[in-house]
Amino acid sequence: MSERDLNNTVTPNPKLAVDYCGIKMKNPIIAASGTFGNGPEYAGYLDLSNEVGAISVKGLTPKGRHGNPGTRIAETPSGVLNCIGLENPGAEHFVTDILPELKKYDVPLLANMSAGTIDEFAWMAETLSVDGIAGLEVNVSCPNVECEGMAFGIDPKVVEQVTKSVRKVTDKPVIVKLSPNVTDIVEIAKAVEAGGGDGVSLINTILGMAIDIHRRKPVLGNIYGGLSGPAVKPVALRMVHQVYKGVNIPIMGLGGIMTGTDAIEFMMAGAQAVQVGVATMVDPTAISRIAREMGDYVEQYNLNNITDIVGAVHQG
Amino acid sequence: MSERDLNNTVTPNPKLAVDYCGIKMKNPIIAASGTFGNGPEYAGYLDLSNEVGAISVKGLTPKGRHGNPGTRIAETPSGVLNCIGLENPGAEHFVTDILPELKKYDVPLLANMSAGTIDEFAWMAETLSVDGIAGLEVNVSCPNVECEGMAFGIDPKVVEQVTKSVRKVTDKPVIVKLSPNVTDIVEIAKAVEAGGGDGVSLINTILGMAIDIHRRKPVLGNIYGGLSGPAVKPVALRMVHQVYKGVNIPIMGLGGIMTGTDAIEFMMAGAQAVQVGVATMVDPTAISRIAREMGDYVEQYNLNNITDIVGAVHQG
Amino acid sequence: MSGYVEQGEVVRNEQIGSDVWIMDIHAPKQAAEAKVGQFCNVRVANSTAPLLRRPISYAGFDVQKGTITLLYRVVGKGTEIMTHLVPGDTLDCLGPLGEPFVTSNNMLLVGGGVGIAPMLCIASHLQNGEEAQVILGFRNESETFWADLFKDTPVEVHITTDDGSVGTKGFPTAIMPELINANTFTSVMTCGPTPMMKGVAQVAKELNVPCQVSLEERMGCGTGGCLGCACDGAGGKRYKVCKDGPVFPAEEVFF
Amino acid sequence: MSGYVEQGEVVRNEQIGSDVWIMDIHAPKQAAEAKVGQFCNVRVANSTAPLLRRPISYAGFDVQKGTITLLYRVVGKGTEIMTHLVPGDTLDCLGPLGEPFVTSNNMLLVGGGVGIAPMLCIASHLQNGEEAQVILGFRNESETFWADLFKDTPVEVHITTDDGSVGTKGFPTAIMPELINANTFTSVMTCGPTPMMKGVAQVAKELNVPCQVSLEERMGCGTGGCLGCACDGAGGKRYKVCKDGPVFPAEEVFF
Ligand SMILES: Cc1cc2nc3c(=O)[nH]c(=O)nc-3n(C[C@H](O)[C@H](O)[C@H](O)COP(=O)(O)OP(=O)(O)OC[C@H]3O[C@@H](n4cnc5c(N)ncnc54)[C@H](O)[C@@H]3O)c2cc1C
Ligand SMILES: Cc1cc2nc3c(=O)[nH]c(=O)nc-3n(C[C@H](O)[C@H](O)[C@H](O)COP(=O)(O)OP(=O)(O)OC[C@H]3O[C@@H](n4cnc5c(N)ncnc54)[C@H](O)[C@@H]3O)c2cc1C
Ligand SMILES: Cc1cc2nc3c(=O)[nH]c(=O)nc-3n(C[C@H](O)[C@H](O)[C@H](O)COP(=O)(O)O)c2cc1C
Ligand SMILES: Cc1cc2nc3c(=O)[nH]c(=O)nc-3n(C[C@H](O)[C@H](O)[C@H](O)COP(=O)(O)O)c2cc1C
Ligand code: FES
Ligand code: FES
Repeated sequence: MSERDLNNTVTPNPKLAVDYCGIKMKNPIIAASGTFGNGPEYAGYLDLSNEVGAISVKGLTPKGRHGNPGTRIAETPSGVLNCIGLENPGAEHFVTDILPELKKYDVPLLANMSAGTIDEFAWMAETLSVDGIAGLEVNVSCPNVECEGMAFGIDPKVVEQVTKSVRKVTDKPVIVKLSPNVTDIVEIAKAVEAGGGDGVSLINTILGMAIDIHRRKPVLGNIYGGLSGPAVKPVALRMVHQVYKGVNIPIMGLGGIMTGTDAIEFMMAGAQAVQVGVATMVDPTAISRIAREMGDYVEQYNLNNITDIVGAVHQG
Repeated sequence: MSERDLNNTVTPNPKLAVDYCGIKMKNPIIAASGTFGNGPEYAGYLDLSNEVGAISVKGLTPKGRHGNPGTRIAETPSGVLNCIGLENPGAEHFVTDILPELKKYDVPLLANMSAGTIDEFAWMAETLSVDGIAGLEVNVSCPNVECEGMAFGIDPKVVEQVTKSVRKVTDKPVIVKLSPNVTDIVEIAKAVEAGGGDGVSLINTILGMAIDIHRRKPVLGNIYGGLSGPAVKPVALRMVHQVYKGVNIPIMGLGGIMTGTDAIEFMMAGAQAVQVGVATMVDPTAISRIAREMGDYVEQYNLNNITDIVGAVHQG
Repeated sequence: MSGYVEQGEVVRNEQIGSDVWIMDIHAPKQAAEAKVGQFCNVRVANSTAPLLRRPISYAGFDVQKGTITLLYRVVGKGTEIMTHLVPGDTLDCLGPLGEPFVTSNNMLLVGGGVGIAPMLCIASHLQNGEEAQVILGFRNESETFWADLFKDTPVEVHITTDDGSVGTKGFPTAIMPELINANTFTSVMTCGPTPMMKGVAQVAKELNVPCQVSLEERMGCGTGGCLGCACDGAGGKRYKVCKDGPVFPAEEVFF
Repeated sequence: MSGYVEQGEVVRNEQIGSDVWIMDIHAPKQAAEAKVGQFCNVRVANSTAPLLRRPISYAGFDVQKGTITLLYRVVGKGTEIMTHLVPGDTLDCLGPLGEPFVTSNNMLLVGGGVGIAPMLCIASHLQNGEEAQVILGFRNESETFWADLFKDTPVEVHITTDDGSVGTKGFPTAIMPELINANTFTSVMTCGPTPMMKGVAQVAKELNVPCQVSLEERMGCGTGGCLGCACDGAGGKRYKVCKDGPVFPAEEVFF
C-alpha cells in the first residue's frame, strides 16, 4: 500500500533533536524494545525516518526463542503485565535476515540484547556491533543461568561485569537497561558507570502477577510477568530522579509515558531521552503524537531545544 | 446524629470470620493504617463493630509529629502518592486520650507503630501493649536515624533486630509491615520469622514521585512519596505469592484492593487476611462493600469459610 | 458528622463561561442536610483513573427538588470528564462534608474566581433576618456571568476586575473599607485564591469585623481519614481542611 | 498492511440478546478497506483504565454509509463500557487489522457464539458468483436472535443448539457431514470456541474440504508489535494471531 507509506513525508522539529552518546536522534523518543516490533510494523502509522528518535529492536538472545507458552498479556489498572519471554529469531538471524530490511529507514537502531552468561553477553555485543546498529541496549533483567537464574540486573557486581565484557568488544555506545526490582537503583547505575557503560535506560518492567479467581490460577502462563504502562510511571520517575543525582552518564527514561507531559516529566527528572512502550500498544501513532506535544511545550516556553529542561527539577 | 450511627445494626457473615494470630475478626478485612483515621471518622459510613475485620490505627511514633509540609497527596494513573510524614499525636497521647474512645467499638485494633531506633521500637511496643490493642503492626518503612536514614525495612538483619526487640517486650501478636522497596521481599519476611514475628503485612507503599512540568517542581512537598492504590496491585500480589512460599507465618495482603475480587486474589496468592487503604479514600463504605462481595463469592462457590481459598493458586 | 454516598442523577449541566460549568444533581439526602460552605466530593468516573474524588463546594441546594448545584471550572482531567455528563447520567457524590460558614445577620461576602460558588450559596440561602452584600473579583468583562448568577438573590453585588473593564479596577480589598464603613457588617466571609483571602482577612481584622475563610487544599479522602489536607492552626493546633474546615475563622489559619 | 486510527462516531448501539449488542460506527476508512474476517481494535475509554484496546471482528461494513458493524458480547469491563455509548458518541477504532478469510465460490460457514459475527460478515458480503450456507451453534432458543441476523443475507441457515430447543440438538459438527455430502462446498470457514473449531476442522479434513479458522488470543497491540498473541504454526513456524491471522488455514494452526 504505497499511499500509506508515511516515510519521508514529515519534517522533524529541529528543537526536538538530541544527541545521546553520539547517537543523533531527530527527537528524544525511542521506541521501547518489545513494543514496536522491529519498526517496519509501524511504517504505515508514522514516519519512521522523521517522527521516531530511535528504535530499540525486539530483545535479541544468542539462540532464537519461542518465548513463554500460555497467556502472555494481562491488563491491570493502568498497566500491562507481559511474559513474552524474549521471543526472537536469534542475533545472527537478525543481523543477516532482518537488519538489511531495517536499513532503509533513516532512524538509529538500538540492538536490545539479553544473554544467560557474561560470555554470551560479550558474544552478543560482538555479533551485533555491525553497520546499521547505532548502539547496544543491554537488558540485564534476564535470568543469569550461572547464578541460579537470578536476574543479572539485581547485583551491582554482576552488572559491572556484564558492562565491562560488552564494553571490551564494541565501539558502539553501550546503554545498560536497568531492572527496577532492586533496593537501590543508584548502586546499579553506578556499576554501569564503573564498568564503562555510556548510558543507562530505566526502567524495565516491575515484577508482578494477576490471578483469575474463578480458575484459581495465575492469569499469565508464566505466573509472574513484567508490569509496565502508566501505573509504574511514578516509580520510574523517582528512579530516574535518583540516578540523575548519582551518576554522570546520560539517562534514557521510560515507564508509562503516554503523553508529551509524561515525557517532559522524565526529562525534568534527569533523562536526556525517553522511551515509549505500552503507549504504542494502545495507539500505534503514539510516538509522533508525543513528539508533537513536546514540540508544543518547547513553543509555549520558548525553549531553544527540548534538552534545556533536562534535570530541571533538580535546580533550586 | 444518632440516626446515622450505624453501629450494631449489621449481622456479620459467619463464613467471613477469620482468626489471624489469635486476633478474631468478623471478616478478613483490616482498615489499612493512615487511610481510615483511627476508625470513628467512619462510624457514620459503616458499622465498625460488625462490618470491619480490624482497624490499623494511623501510624504512631514516640513523639507526636506534624508530618511533612506542602502538598501531601498526588493522584497518578490508578494510584495515589502520599507523603503525609506520619503525622500523629504520639504513642502516649494515643493511649491516654484516643484509645479509650475507640474501645466502645467491638473491633480489634492494631497499633501501627514506627520509630527511629531499635530501642525506640521496643519502647513503642511496651507503650502500646495495653488493654484494647489486639496486636502491633510494626512499620519498618520509616528511616533509621542510626543508619543514615535508610529505611529499616530494606535490610533483613535490621528487620530481624527490630522484630526481636519488639517481641521481647510484648505478648501481643507482632505483625511486621514490609516495605516493597527491596530486591528480595522473601528474605525480609524470613527475617521477621527468625526474629519471632507472628505475621507479616505487605505491601507498604512503593517509593515514587510526580512532577509539575509548568512549575518545574516535584508535585509533593517531600519530593518523593509512597505509591499505593490499584496501580501497585500486581506488584503486591506477586510479593504475597512469593512470601507465602517462603515463610510459615500468616500474611496480611494489601496494595490496591478495591473490590471483593481483588481481595480474593490476595487470599488465593496466600494472604490469611487483607487490608484496604486507598479504596476507603475513594469510597468511605468500601470495606463493607468488599466484605459483601467476598460473601457473594463464598456463596457462589459454596465455601465453608473464606479462608478455604488461602493459597489456592499454589495448588496443582 | 458524616456525609452520604449518593448516586446522584444529573439534572442540568451547562457551560456558563469560557471554562466554567454549572451542574444540578438530584441528590436528595445532601440537598436536605447541606449547609452553606460545605462541599461534596464527586467521583467523576467509575474507573481507577481518575481515582480520587474531586471536592466541589455547594453553590446551592434545593430541599424541595432534592437537588444540589455545583459550579466548577475545568482545570484538569476530572473536571473535563464532568463536562461530558448529560441529564439522566449518574454522578457519585459524597456529602455534605466539612464545616459550614457560621452566618450572621449582616454579612459581607467576598469571592474570587470559582471561590464565588460558596458566596452564591450563602446569598441564595439567607435565613430570616439575614442580609448580605457581595464583592466579586474577576479578571475582566468576559466573566460577568459570575455577577448574573446573583440576579435571583437579594444581595447587592459589587464588582472589581483586574483590568477595570467592569466595576472597580483592582482587587476586592480595594472597595472593602468603604463598604465596611458604610454598613454594619457583623461578619466577612471569603473564598478565593489564598492571597486574596489573606488580604480580605487583613482588612476585616483592621476594621474589626470577624472574618471566616474557606480554604482549598489537595485532598485524599475528604472524610478525615488520610491527613492529606492537614494545615497548621493557631497555637500549634493541627487541622484537617476537609473535616475541621474548609471554613475557618480567619485568625485560626492565617497567623 | 496497516490499519487506520479513526475517531468513529457511534450511529447505533442496541442490545439484541441477553448479553449481546450490535453497534454501527461511522469509520469511513475502515468501511472502505475492511475485508471479511478482519477485525478492529477499539479503545473503549479515553483513560488509562481500561488501558488496552479490545479486538472485535467486523460483523459488517458499508462503504456507502461509511460504517462498520460490531457484534459484541459483554464479558468484562471493556465491553460493559461499550454498552453505555449512544449515537453521537465517539469511539476510537483502529483497523482494519489482520488477514481476512479467502473466500471461494461455495462456502460452508460455521459459527458458534460471538464467533457468528465474522460468519455474518461473510454472508453479508458475498461477491459475484459466491454462495454460502451457515451453521449456527448456540445454547438454546433464547439465542435465536443470532439466526435473525442472517435474514437479510442470501445464505441458508442451519441451527444446532446444545439442548435441541431449536434446530438440531448437538454441536455444528453433528450436521456438517450431511451438509457437505449434499453440497459441493469449496471451503469451510469457522469461528467460535476453540474446541468447536477443532471439531469443525477435523470433519472438514476428513471430508476433504479446505478449512479456514479464525483464532482468538489475548492481544497487547493488535498491530504486530508486541508478540503478545504469538502461536505455534505447522513445521515450527511462529505466527502472530493479530497480524498473520486471525484467519489461518486450519492445518497451519491445528496440528
Ligand atoms: C473544599 C474545596 C472546595 C472546592 N470547590 C470548588 C468549586 O466549587 N468549584 C471548582 O471549580 N473548584 C472547586 N475546588 C477545586 C477543585 O477541587 C479542583 O479544581 C478539582 O479537584 C480539579 O480536578 P481536575 O481533575 O480537573 O484537575 P487535576 O489537576 O487533573 O487534578 C489532579 C488532582 O489534584 C487535585 N486538585 C487539582 N486542583 C485542585 C484544587 N484547586 N484544590 C484541591 N484539589 C485540587 C484534584 O482533586 C486531583 O486529585 C474546591 C476545592 C476544595 C478543596
Ligand atoms: C481477533 C478477535 C476478534 C474478536 N471478535 C469479537 C467479536 O466480534 N465480538 C465479541 O464479542 N468478542 C470478540 N472478541 C473477544 C473480545 O476481544 C473480548 O470479549 C473482549 O476483549 C473482552 O473485553 P472486556 O474488557 O469486556 O473483558 P475483560 O475480561 O475485562 O478483559 C480483560 C483483558 O482480556 C482481554 N480479553 C478478554 N476476553 C478475551 C477474548 N475472548 N479474546 C481476546 N482477548 C480477551 C481483553 O481484551 C482485555 O485486554 C474477539 C477477540 C479477538 C482476539
Ligand atoms: C510486550 C512487551 C515486551 C517487552 N519486551 C522487551 C524486550 O524484549 N527487551 C526489553 O529490554 N524490554 C522489553 N519490554 C520492556 C519495555 O521495553 C519497557 O521497558 C517497559 O514496558 C516500560 O515502558 P512502558 O511503560 O512505556 O511500556 C517489553 C515490554 C512489553 C510490554
Ligand atoms: C494517605 C496514606 C497514609 C498512610 N499512612 C500509613 C501509616 O501511617 N502507616 C503505615 O504503615 N502505612 C501507611 N500507609 C500505607 C497504607 O497503610 C497501605 O500500606 C498502602 O496504602 C497500600 O494499600 P492500599 O493500596 O490499599 O492503599 C498510608 C497510605 C496512605 C495512602
Ligand atoms: S482529605 Fe483526607 S483527611 Fe482531609
Ligand atoms: S497483539 Fe501485539 S503482536 Fe499481536
